[in-house]
Amino acid sequence: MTANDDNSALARPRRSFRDVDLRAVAPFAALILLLIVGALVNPNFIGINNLANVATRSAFIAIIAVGATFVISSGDLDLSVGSMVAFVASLMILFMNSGAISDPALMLAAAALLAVGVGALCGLANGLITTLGRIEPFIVTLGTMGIFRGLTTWLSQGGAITLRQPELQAMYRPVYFGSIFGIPIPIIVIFVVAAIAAFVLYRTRYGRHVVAVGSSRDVARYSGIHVNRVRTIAFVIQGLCVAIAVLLYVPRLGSTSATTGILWELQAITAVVVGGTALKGGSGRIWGSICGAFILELVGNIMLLSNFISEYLIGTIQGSIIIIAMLVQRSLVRKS
Amino acid sequence: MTANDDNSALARPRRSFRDVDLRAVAPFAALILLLIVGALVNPNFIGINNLANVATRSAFIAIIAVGATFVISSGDLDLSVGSMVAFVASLMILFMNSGAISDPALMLAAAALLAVGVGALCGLANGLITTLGRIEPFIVTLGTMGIFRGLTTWLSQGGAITLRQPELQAMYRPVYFGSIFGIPIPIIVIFVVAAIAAFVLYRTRYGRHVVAVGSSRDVARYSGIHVNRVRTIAFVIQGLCVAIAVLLYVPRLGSTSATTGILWELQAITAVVVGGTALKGGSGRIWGSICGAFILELVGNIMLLSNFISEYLIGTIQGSIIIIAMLVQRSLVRKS
Amino acid sequence: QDAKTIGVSIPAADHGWTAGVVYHAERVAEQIRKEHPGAKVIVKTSPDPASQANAVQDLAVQGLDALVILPTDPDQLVNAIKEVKDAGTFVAIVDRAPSVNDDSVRDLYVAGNNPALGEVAGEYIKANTPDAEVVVIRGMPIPIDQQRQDGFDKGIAGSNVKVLDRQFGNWNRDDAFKVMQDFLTKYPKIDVVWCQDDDMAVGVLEAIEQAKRTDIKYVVAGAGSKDMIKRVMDGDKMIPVDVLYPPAMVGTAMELTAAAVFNQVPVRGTYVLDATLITKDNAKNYYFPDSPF
Amino acid sequence: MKSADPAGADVVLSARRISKSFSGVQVLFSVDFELRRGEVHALMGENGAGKSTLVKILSGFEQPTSGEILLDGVPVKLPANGAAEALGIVIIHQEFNLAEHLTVAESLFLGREVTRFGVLDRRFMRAEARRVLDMLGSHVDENALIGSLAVADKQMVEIAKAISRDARVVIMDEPTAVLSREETRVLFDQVRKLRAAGTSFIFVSHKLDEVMELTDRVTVLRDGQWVKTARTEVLDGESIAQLMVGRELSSLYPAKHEPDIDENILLSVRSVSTGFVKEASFEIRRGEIIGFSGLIGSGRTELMEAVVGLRPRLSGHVAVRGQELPSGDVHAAIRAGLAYMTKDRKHKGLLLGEGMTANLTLQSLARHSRRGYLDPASEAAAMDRARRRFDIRVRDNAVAVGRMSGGNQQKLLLAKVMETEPQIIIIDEPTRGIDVGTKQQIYHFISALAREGRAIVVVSSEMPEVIGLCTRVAVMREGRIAGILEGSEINEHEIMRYAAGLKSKAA
Ligand SMILES: Nc1ncnc2c1ncn2[C@@H]1O[C@H](COP(=O)(O)OP(=O)(O)OP(=O)(O)O)[C@@H](O)[C@H]1O
Ligand SMILES: Nc1ncnc2c1ncn2[C@@H]1O[C@H](COP(=O)(O)OP(=O)(O)OP(=O)(O)O)[C@@H](O)[C@H]1O
Ligand SMILES: O[C@@H]1[C@@H](O)[C@H](O)OC[C@H]1O
Ligand SMILES: [Mg+2]
Ligand SMILES: [Mg+2]
Repeated sequence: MTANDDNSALARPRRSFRDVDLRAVAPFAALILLLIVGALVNPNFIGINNLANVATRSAFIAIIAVGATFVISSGDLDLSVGSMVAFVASLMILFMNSGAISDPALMLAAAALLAVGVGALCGLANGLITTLGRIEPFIVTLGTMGIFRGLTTWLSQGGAITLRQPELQAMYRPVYFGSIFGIPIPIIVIFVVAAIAAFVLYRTRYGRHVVAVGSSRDVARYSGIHVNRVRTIAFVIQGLCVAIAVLLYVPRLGSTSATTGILWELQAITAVVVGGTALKGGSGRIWGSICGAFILELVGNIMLLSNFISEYLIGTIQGSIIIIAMLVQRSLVRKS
Repeated sequence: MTANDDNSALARPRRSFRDVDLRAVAPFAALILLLIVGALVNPNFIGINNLANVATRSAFIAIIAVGATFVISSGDLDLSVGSMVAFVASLMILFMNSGAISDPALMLAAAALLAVGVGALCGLANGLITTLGRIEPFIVTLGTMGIFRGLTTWLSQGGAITLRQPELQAMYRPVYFGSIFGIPIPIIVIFVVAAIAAFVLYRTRYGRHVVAVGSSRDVARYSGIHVNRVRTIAFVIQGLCVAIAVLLYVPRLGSTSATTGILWELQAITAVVVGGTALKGGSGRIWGSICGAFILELVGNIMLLSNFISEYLIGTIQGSIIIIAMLVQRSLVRKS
Repeated sequence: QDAKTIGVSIPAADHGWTAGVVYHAERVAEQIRKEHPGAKVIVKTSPDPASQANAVQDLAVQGLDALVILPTDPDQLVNAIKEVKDAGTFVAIVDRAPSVNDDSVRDLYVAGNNPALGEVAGEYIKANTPDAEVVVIRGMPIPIDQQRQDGFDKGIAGSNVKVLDRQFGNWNRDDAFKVMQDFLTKYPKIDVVWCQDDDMAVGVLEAIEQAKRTDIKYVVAGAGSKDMIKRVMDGDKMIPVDVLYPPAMVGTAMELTAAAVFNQVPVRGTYVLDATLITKDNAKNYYFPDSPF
Repeated sequence: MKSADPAGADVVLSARRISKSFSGVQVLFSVDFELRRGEVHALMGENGAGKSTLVKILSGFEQPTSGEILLDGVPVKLPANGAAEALGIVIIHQEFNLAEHLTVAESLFLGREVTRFGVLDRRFMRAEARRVLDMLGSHVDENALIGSLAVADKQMVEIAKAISRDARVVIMDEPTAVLSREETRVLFDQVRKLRAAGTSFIFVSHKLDEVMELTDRVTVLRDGQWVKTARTEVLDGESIAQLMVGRELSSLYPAKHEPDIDENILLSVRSVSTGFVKEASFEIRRGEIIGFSGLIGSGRTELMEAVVGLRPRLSGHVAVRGQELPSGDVHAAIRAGLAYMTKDRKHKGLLLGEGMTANLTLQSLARHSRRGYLDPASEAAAMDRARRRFDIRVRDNAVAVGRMSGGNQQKLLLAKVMETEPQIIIIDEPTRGIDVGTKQQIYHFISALAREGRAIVVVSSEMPEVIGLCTRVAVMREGRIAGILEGSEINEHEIMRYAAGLKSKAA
């Protein structure tokens, strides 16, 4: 799973600033290209409403991808995020249904806290098993993927878990559907989360350590970095991001089921990679990941808005677009 | 996605021969452990019939995992294998249904040839896009996963593609259900494929180059190895293995649809990793991968034969078992 | 005498309807065990066709007297079922029928009526909104979904009802939400939504509400989940009806099978449950608040 | 012994007016160079002068921006990626070029595996590998994984790989930087043997004595320009150094300062054992510089890693200022002011894909944090300081560290460790690949640190360095400290006797 740009980076004589910039810009170029394609496909596409819808619903993957950027930069991988969403959301709704706290605002706050706590714990579990057990993160998180999914199925007895209190529902709904100064709240959350994450990754010691651990475990260790701690915290950050995504997810449909979040892990990883972060670790592009999540959601949206694609071939076209988007990015970077 | 054993290997003063051996043996130890657990769970488990069933049905994943071992050893990854199975199988059945050749034996041979050809071409496409396009294999094969899956849905017009000619069906059936000297044919195929693969990987120049390329692209290139060619061929080998799996799959279910092979890529990769191959490339354990596929299938079988686990919790138990199996392996290797 | 084994193989609970299947299978299994002490009823779920084929094999290994199976994808399971049948085991297929569905593969077939599910929905729309422009959210690309589409087309045949678009929603709420959002962007005027599954209706309704669109007159879903039946019962304008496709059918099949195995009652052939149209009037007969579905 | 004067002998490989730029930054300026049949030609110059770049061009690994290469007098475009081997040109890269997952034997034959009927002839390749290694006096196990080898052993594998090729031209880019005297001697014997048979060598080194001993001619580069080519006989160490640096060098080593006998003991190591190291004890006082000498694989690195907690110790005690350090806890050591500089800069020292500043401050980020976030200005200031102090020269400040010249990487690594301002510093091969001019600076720097009251352990395979710098020298042999020498005992002869096991005393 060595990245290719690794290859190309070393094959090329020297990575100049211009390169670095273009690399960061490339996903955004692909995004703009898609916007143009979309506008050609359907005039409604470029409407504020549609774009706001797309950006809003990309929130889950975008926020999860922010966490995944940490995990991947530090050289690991987390396949469990999709089931983690389902698990955390189920617990959160069950708690709200329990009626343990009668004041709805208090209850909501407590439930949010619970979600965040459970998310962090799930991430911690992934991190500790991976680092202390010294098992490939792929396997660990594939295992916990099954574990979280199973627990969710069990909690829901296979069915849906639906938020029952109408006041709670009413109070909570705007968190997904509401907007502030005309900007949908989920979009604001995306940007706040990304800004904080970018700050942590680029401007703090911890962020530097993440990149160092991802580039070379040994160099990091010889530099006195607590490698396992850094890796574990990255998993915890991933868990926190999942929890934040859940906080936006639950008010949308007010319910979860055993299928919630299926394959989201692949989407999140794809967003991260499309955004320019290499899977082999050692570099992280938070804003790129956000851009990647937008791209994924846009591709789906364009498919649905286009009138000439058989519904059977959607997967085919979607796959092709993603590959083409990457080729465009690469050729941009190479031309520099 | 750096492996952890990397870490531990470098921390230890020197990797002795005993280590290397134990590493290779560890998955088999986990397998034996599972056999014991299974026997405790259900007395039917240890019956020849059941074990033969399990081994037989692990053929698909085992054979695909052999190909994946090449791709992973060379430092790449192929997520498209599951949809490739569906695509190749669909084309094969459609061809057989076309009645283009009237002699059933000839038809079968031609169809098999077609499957092998299509598989190789699919692999070639993955390889060329990855190497020439210089895109992360993760993204490329995620894209082709969508492409193959979509094409299958389109070929089947959303329904199933079913082998229609009864003589063909009758003639083909034994390829999965038959046995030679009492050994089910799929088991024989597993071993033949694995033996050939092991020969190629360990005893030929190409195999050496696969490992070198996976260990360090630069070193390989500086040693005059055609890195891109080696990588592409690994993808082609993966495609061939998928085709062989299809040759066994079609007589078993006699039909395909858009759901065929869903998530097999994850299973194949898991088998490879459980078998001791590191995801970051540079080492490949063919027999380990076979063992990994057996382990996965056994876990499922034990789940099915145990009658005291809630159906809802199966994912949870399965996930836990895989993690525990890996922990057992690790602790074995560490004790040495 | 009662020491018989019945194997029940069903899809894993991957959405509301299949969750209902699991629920009813477990419920009836318990019931049979109670009625026939010494009887063994083993319920197994599988996520996909290949693993269901394995499950069938594993059930057979335990020595079966009867197999009740709701195939994930029927054609892909025919061989596995035949294997069991050929060994002399009583076989009941539920819901999803293979292309060749005769007594060479099974003794008993119990199903909802998939073509009828589409047809009933189509006819309702034709009758109530004869000039409606309709968007369709399909399930997953498997045969029963196709059968429903064909049934629907038959139902609206000869009217002015026009299908604007069809897309897959995978019987999943989130996907249906997305698809509906995009339909709303794409079509300035939509009269009716047919989404043929109650889970998907949840997402559809949210998307409509968010867009504050008033042109959509109503949504026709299907299956008969307690939430949707409740809405019908309460007279929700958006969900005037629901088309029944009860997951409890698996229970029916198990009861019939038990009768065949334990009491040698000759149950053979095909039992197709009606795709009943649930309306405000009859809704309470189909409302089970304790079911997970 | 030198071979007969090769003047007039035919020229095998030559470079004419070679220039080279990397992304617009020029590093070679119209350089001429010629290599005659059967000569050993030294290529010298300061760190970053362009030696590695020139030899890469001469072996096809880089293409010149302008100028031409002649092989046997015929202009050629050398094929890339080591394919020039087919033309008889083999290079030992300054940075190792080995795949960690392969065994030694596999590495020796990588890209030119021997097969029989399409099947790898593993037995033959192993035997052949053994033969070449034996010829070089290397005890490396041909079945060992490269990843498990010590740096010096990897170097031997590289050398074996080159020697085993049937080459007309062998280019060696600092092959002896990590080798001890003994290994160097064996290597030189082989070189002389091959030279006698007509093979030509380009020998890049910063070790003047080796150049004087082995080579026939010397070419000196300075800042990417050709300065002079001359017969080695007519030069001496000082004149070469002067040509390289462009100024006269004062004495290499600063005056030694014995610490007071009653100075505090900063670090005490008692009976430390690891898998390989047995019962090692030593202590070091404030202001002291102690050397560690020994053959390759004598266990110096393993001991030091155990001391600083980078690997667990099986038994024994390590105390800093009387405070016991737990085993295997590198963070405790760092907190106690004990730092270690690795000799494996590529795998353990530097993040090759990152820039200089990120590497420099990696270990000392706390000092550049303000209220929890990093202060880029403070990092930049540190970088400026380090660049001046260690004379780090790059032509492009944004260059990835992996692209810097070997010597400049080494300086950066040293700077990185020093940034932590440790009280006790263990430096493993401090001047590996560093030019004479900078060496002098580094020696003075180390000596100044000691005078400030720090304690310094210098682990080095360069005997003159240990002798010139240290007031006490521990000699290790097969995992044990064979003896700790003081005063007049510190000379090459004595050290060799301990290292070779001819003499020992209880430590
Ligand atoms: N691939 C590259 N990309 C960018 N700059 C490079 C590259 N290779 C070399 N350089 C630069 O070229 C200059 C010359 O480096 P070179 O490695 O040839 O020096 P050197 O004489 O071998 O030094 P040393 O003695 O330290 O090994 C340095 O400034 C180095 O940073
Ligand atoms: N005879 C031997 N048996 C087993 N291992 C050995 C033997 N000789 C050396 N080693 C290994 O070599 C290592 C010692 O190398 P180390 O790097 O510590 O030595 P060094 O003195 O620093 O030499 P170098 O010049 O290579 O740095 C130990 O880890 C030990 O495992
Ligand atoms: O899974 C399907 C369900 O969602 C649909 O409503 O009815 C038939 C089932 O097979
Ligand atoms: Mg150099
Ligand atoms: Mg050493």
